[in-house]
Amino acid sequence: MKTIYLDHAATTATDPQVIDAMLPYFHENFGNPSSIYSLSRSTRNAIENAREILANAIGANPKEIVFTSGGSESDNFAIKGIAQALKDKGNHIITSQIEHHAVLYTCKYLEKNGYNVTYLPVDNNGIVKLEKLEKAIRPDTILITIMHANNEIGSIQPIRQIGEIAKKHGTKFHTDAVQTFGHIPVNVNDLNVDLLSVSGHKFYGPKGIGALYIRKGTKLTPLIHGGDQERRRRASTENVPGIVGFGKAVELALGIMEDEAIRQTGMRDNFIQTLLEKIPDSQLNGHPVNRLPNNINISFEGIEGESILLNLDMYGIAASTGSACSSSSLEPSHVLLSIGLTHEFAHGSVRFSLGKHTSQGELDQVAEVLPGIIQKLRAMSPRYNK
Amino acid sequence: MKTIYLDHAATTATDPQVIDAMLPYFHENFGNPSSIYSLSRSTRNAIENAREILANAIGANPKEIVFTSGGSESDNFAIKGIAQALKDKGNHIITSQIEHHAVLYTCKYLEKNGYNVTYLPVDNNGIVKLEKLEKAIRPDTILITIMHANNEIGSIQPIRQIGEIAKKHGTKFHTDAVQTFGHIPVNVNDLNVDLLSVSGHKFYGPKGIGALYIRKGTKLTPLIHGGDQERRRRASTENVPGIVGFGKAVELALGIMEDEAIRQTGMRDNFIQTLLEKIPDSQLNGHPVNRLPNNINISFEGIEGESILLNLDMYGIAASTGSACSSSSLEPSHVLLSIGLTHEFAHGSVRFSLGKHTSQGELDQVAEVLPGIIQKLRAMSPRYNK
Amino acid sequence: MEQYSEKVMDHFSNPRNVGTIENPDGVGHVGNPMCGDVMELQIKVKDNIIVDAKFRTFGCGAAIATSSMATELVIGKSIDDAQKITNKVVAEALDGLPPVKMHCSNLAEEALEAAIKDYHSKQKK
Amino acid sequence: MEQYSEKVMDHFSNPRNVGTIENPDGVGHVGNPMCGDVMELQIKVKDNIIVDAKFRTFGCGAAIATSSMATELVIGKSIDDAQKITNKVVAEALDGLPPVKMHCSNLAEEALEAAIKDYHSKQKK
Ligand SMILES: Cc1ncc(COP(=O)(O)O)c(C=O)c1O
Ligand SMILES: Cc1ncc(COP(=O)(O)O)c(C=O)c1O
Repeated sequence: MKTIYLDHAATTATDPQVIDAMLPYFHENFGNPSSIYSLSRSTRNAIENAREILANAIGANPKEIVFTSGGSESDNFAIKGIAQALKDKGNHIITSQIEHHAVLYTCKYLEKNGYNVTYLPVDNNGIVKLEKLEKAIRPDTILITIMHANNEIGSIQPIRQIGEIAKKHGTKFHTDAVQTFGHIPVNVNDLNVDLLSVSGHKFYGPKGIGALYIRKGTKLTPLIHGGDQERRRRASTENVPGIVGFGKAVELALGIMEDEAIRQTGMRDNFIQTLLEKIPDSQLNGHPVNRLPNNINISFEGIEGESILLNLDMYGIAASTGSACSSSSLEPSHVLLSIGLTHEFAHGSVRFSLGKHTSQGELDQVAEVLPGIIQKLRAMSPRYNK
Repeated sequence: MKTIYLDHAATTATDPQVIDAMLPYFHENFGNPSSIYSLSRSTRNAIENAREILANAIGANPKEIVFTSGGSESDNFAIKGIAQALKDKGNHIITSQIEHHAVLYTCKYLEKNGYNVTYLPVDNNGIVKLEKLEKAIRPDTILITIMHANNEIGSIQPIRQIGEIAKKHGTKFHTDAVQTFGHIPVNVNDLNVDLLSVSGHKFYGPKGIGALYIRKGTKLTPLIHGGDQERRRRASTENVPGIVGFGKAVELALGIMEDEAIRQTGMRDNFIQTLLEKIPDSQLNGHPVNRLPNNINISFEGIEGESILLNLDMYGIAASTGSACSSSSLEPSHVLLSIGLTHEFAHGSVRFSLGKHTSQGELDQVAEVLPGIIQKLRAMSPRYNK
Repeated sequence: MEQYSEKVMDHFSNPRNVGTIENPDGVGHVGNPMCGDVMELQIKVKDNIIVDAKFRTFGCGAAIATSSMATELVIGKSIDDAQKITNKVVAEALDGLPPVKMHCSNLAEEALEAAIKDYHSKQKK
Repeated sequence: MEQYSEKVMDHFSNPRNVGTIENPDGVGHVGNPMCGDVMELQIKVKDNIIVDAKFRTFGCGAAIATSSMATELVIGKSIDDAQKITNKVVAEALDGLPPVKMHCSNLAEEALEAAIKDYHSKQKK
């Protein structure tokens, strides 16, 4: 049975072209980029080439890019780095209630260490309200961190406007663009951000590699101290194959981005309509229009998400309930609760996220089997008696 | 011209067998290990298999292993993690003056944040004195961090005895085993350590992957907050190919370790003797016997290390002056100064580090060309007038 | 998450004794949609022996599988013996549960307890 | 570290004018082994023109290359013109230096200054 993979928001398969680009940097060109001998020239150049590709892609200068081990490190680095560097200026941070755990738990950690954090509520579509944000800014606010698009419900935030507000108040602004970069346009100047996190494995790059954009002039304390790598902002021998693969993945993603966004948006809206029509007592979560082209998140009354996933898995369909990393948690998704769902509805949500290889035929198959699964589970649920 | 690579302490080429082991986890088995569907079973199992390999190798339980992005992250995680977790118990840390920058600069950072750090001196062979260590322990000492073997001069510390002292005083003990693991025996129980850092690319594994051993019952605050990965101790989608490659590299390293240690020690001592005989006014740095099998560090009076390296490079010989990551720094190596070298002698040091493919013939070639290089540079040096 | 055992997956995908009983002798309704787990267990008792049991469950794979297994375990048992069925017994009968899912087996034990209690209270009337 | 230019590598591997001059008219000795850079520059002057220059340097690749280039630049120049040779001029003549090595070009400028000063002071005697 061929898998129908609809969990691209959790991770993507590394593109074969990306693997090909990486391969020479494991064994042939393996020199430590910091070394002085000629052997290391190729690795050093390869890193700088990847840095330039990313910089060009987001409208930055290569010097403003630091490679990290992934989206989580980038988020931790940005938030803890600003908190530490600007602690004499203030100790207040603003974020939203629907951030990824890499942001949320970093903020909770800082709260235990003398920082104050405002967790902005969102509306029913999962969008931060600009007036509330502006009201929350205080003289001691040192950082605003609001994600570009949400990983569970796909809602896209008005980052550009938030950035304008941040600028007006002289506050640093970080956005977690892990779900958007490579899928929709991301330009640090259009978005008015000072810091921006990305992660390779979300757009067919390798796992374990990410980057943080740090606008020139932004003081940031390192998260990983040590050697002089990355202009002294992130120590450790560089993951050369990972960085090269990241660069290649950026190149490939930008090449198809526009077309894919259109194609996936079409399939997405069609799929949503089909499911809502075929399955009673179901609802779409997240913004109907300002949402990631590949994100579909639907709640089904009276049943629980994991049991839907397990049933889908028997048909070879891979989907998720909210964020993959919290699938071992018992709490329903904080994102779904924040947009006003009851606990029960929040427990009954499934996320389908499309990718560049997703075909209409695959979605048709899912639309074929899902209603039966929902019906079967509802038949054995004491919470669904219609 | 074939390169004679004598900088294995900086990094090693990923073994082709390691690459082969990794390859299936980029594209075929790419599922997010945290996901619930069957697609992810193979990645989850692969990670746990690698974890078990490392645990067995160091006498630990797999639950005590956390994968990281490298040696630097492991060091930062261990030291900052203990500092944060035990801050109510005390704020004093003991380390040595010859630690890797990943430890040293992490300690300097903590000093700026209310912690007290004792930097123990070492003797002329680069060995920490146990009496000094024991005297330095205070009621508020929460951590001792002493490296297993030094990356520049190869001196091996009496870790087992330091661990006994730490135990006696109820102090947590971390060791940076980045240079030893895979090269000489490393067992967490023999060494009496609570925390131990390793890095994949130092023993023919991939770059960008490492691990931290955390003894059961050791409270440690995460460095990277976020998702539930690694039993909530290190967030981020796992670098599956990296982890798999790490496991394979451990397997391969252990298989040849004993034989290689003997072979390299023989070549090392022979090479040292030859160089000291052939080149006047040169001296060995580091302990003559308790040193890494692959480490040769020699100072040449009256000339500067980088100019030696550049000359060696013209013959296709790759070596380093001290730690690779500080080659862009102007300061001479803190390690060489700590063992009592003058600035001038410290500037004139070269490290040759052998590997599993290093042959006697290669070393003979180096011994052939090096005296001429030294002579040429001394002839143009105002600091050498013999 | 750790893998579910084959037995869990079997009971999850082909749950035994799903549904309701007409005029049940005991009903247990436990759990809480807040936590994502609700279980309803109905039993039919004859001569102190549980002759039939049916369940309905809102919950994850483990919750559904333990519900199904619990009904299999109780059918044919005396009320006294049924009361000895703990969450551990149910989990073991399923060849174990992933650590994060162990709490789900409580649901079955609690539902059984509640159903027997309900049965006793109805008998007294 | 950034790569050295081809010119730097050329002057490093084939340094021009290495050595000392018998009875030099001016000697500059600058730098400090603490920093890893020491340079000695000797000049021979005839009719206010630098007719010969020789150097010895303890230092990195950039230090040696800038020393070599500096001697090439001064030979044939008048003392006045030689004084106009700044560190920037030397670095540019080498097609630039990596940022972390820019300080090495100061060495050559300073040595030149010191040698000319020494020459002037000797003239006064
Ligand atoms: C002793 C020691 N500790 C830590 C590190 C850092 O390891 P990595 O470069 O993998 O972060 C190194 C090597 O660079 C090392 O030699
Ligand atoms: C919005 C968002 N931020 C951060 C992350 C963390 O990225 P990574 O798993 O690469 O650390 C993810 C995905 O896991 C994400 O979706």
